Amino acid sequence: MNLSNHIPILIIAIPLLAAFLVPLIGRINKEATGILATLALSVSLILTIALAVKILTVGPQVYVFGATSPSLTLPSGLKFPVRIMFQIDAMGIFMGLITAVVSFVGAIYSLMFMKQNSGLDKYYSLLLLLTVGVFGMEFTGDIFNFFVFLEIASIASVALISFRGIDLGEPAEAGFKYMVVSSISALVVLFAIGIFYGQYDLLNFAALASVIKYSQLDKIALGLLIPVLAMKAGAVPMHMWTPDAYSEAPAPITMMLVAASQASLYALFRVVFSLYNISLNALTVGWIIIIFGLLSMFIGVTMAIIQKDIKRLMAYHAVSQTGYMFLGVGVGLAVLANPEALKDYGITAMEGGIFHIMNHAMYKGLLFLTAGALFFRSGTRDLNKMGGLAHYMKYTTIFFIIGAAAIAGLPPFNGFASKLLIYESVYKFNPLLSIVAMVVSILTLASFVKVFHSAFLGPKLPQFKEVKEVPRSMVFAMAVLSCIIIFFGLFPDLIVKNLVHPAVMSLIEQLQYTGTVLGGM
Amino acid sequence: MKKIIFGIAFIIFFSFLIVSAVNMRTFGEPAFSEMDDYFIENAQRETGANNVVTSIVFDYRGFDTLGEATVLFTAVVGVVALFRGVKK
Amino acid sequence: MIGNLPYVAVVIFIGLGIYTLMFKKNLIKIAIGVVLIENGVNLFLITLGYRKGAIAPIYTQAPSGQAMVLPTPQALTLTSIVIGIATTALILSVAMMIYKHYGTLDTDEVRRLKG
Amino acid sequence: MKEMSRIVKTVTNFVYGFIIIFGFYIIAHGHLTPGGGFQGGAVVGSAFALLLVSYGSLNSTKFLKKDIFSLFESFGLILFIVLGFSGLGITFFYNFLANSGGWFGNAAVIGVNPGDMNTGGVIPLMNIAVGLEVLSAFGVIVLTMASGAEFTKKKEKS
Repeated sequence: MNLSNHIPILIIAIPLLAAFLVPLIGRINKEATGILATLALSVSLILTIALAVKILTVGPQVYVFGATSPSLTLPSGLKFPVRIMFQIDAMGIFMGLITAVVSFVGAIYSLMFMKQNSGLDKYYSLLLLLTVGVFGMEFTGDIFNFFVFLEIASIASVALISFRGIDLGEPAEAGFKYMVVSSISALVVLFAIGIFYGQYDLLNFAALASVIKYSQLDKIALGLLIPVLAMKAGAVPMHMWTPDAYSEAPAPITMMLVAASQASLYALFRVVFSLYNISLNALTVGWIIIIFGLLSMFIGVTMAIIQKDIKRLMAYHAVSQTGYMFLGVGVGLAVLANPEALKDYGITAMEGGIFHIMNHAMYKGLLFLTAGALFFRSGTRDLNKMGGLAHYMKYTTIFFIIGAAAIAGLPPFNGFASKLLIYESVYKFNPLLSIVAMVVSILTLASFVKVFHSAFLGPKLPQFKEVKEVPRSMVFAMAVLSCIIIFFGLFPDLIVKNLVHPAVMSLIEQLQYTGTVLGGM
Repeated sequence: MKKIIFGIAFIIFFSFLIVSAVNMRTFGEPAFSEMDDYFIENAQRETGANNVVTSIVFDYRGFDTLGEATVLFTAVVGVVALFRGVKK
Repeated sequence: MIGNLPYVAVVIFIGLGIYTLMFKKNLIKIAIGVVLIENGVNLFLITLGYRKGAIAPIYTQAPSGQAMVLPTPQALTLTSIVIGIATTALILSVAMMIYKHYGTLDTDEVRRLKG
Repeated sequence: MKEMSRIVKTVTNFVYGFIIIFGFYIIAHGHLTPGGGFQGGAVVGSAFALLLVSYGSLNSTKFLKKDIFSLFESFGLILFIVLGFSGLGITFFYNFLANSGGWFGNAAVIGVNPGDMNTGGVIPLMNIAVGLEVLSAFGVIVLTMASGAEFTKKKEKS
């Protein structure tokens, strides 16, 4: 038994087994559940890094469940796969790395942050299940399996969003909204799966991609998939759930929710690039995605400026930053059918968009964690009631400055690296888009200066006399993310060349994707 | 205002569905069925179970079933977590 | 068109569900809307698997030599039904929680979160 | 929930055993006849729901214990995933018992046959694991929501 062939499934199966064990352990010792969850997630982080090294050196990996060998995609001379498989290429593992880091940091942060709450065993079980769901969405090569993992992720996130619903009404309300939104999107995805199945009798992404004809029904399936996946990713005008869910969930869960909505974004890109690729009308669909991006960027940031609740403000910024990813990748899609323009600026735009996914997960996670730290010590999320907290919480202040500088796109932090790629390349496509992106960036900076001023600066307030720095494990969690942000900001070329560029190429080259499963490169 | 937007969205969505229903292949005559024919012919030999649906659920697509059991488990944990303050 | 009547029925099912979601104000009615869509989609999947005059894909004491309906949609529908049960259980629990805190199920009154 | 009239309780007493046995029959014969773990588990779960409705949520907690259900649920799930893991010598979820001649390892007669219980490899075992999980999951959901409804009502009065 060679375990290195089984890494893809172990990444998912170990947290899953831990999630099943946590309620049993919780009967004996409540404290042990958090440690078990952290251990399981750290194992899966190590395995993900190992798999990333393998994929980036050897090439895409497949893992077929229940076959006689993990890489046997086509049994006995068939032209199509019959079993479920994981198909992980550079893009999939790129998203997987984000999920692994974010979930590990979230678990460490939760150890102290959630200590006062009841029902900890359920909390950690749900956290592990959410991680499993997001991993599954990113790794799977089977369209129905994707639906199943989408449901795991959304049900776990609903339960986590309304986790504090036992004492308060708002978390339950946000949970209900998110549940309705995610059930609709999951069911519409299932309807689209039915359309594909009815036409081609296939359920595998790669096999579907090789036969898809862009008939009328395929157009309808695309027209159903793009809006619902964009809705799950939190794009304007379907963003109504985002601020509620992000602001009412506990801070580590908000960070995981960002990763979960990025998994939907990944699925959208996967559908557009790997499933349809050149067969669709790239210019039209590209512009649709660009318009989603523009609306998200602009409306997100303008709504953010008027907020008084710190987590709601950051949630609107999350919507706004999602717009950058849509913009970058949309420009890449719009010129997909035009090889010269693609080579000239399309690939760079996509690199910017994809790189921004990872950067966004890191700095937005850090910002939500600092907001959680403020809430943990001061007991309020209202910016008007805060003030002078920099006197008491030095580390949190430093981490907040790092996060805010990164989101506003100031050098030398990672937000600058990806935003610069987007500005440069989008300018060649359409100067107006680039100018809007820059204006949004300036507004973001203004908004965060306001937050910094009202929460951290000012005289010492008497009601915060008891406030002190957050516990060490929370500082450690935030420090990990800060280090990643600074590292990415200092060496962006290294990351772009080794991680982002292969991911972009694996999206663009459809033949490579289908060839991994069907052979015959 | 909100009702008008919702109405437009509803009409667009519903027309999508109607068009897809009309364009779908005729009921009862699957155009392609290679994958399912493979299951019908080989399921008994490969898994030994007489019930082809069960052999798909637990063997060919067994991982889906694990996911499905996980969804149910998630829902149970979620419901219990929501009502966790309630003494029986 | 007449051959596609089952699909049209499915679409009307889903359309009713979407209508309920969009224009009804009661949380329980919204939950019913979700269940309606879910049942419509399940019906759609199972409709796709039908083959005229065929029997269920089970070999135990089956009449010999008959064609069998496609088994995959049945497996998918089974999965999707169980997922639907999980969704419904959670959505109703959250609605109960909202009722506990606000004392109402009307969406217009349950709106602390806005802006 | 209040308990219902004596007629309902008498009929429930008479019927629930049959429902549970029928559910277990469906689980055990999942690889031969229509049904399987999920369907059988749902049937058994409906028997619990019947008991709950007819005896009321306060009385029925005397014989339906949430703790035992959740224990069984974890047990069923762990059995299921361990069955998946034990195929790991070849692949995850590999049906390592099918056609091996051992437990449930008889090769099926190809084509129409009367059915042999001892076939299917890990499928019957997985049916049992999933059946256990589903029936206890139903029990937990129904009991928790019933007690939650009680709680909601009390809150409203005060």
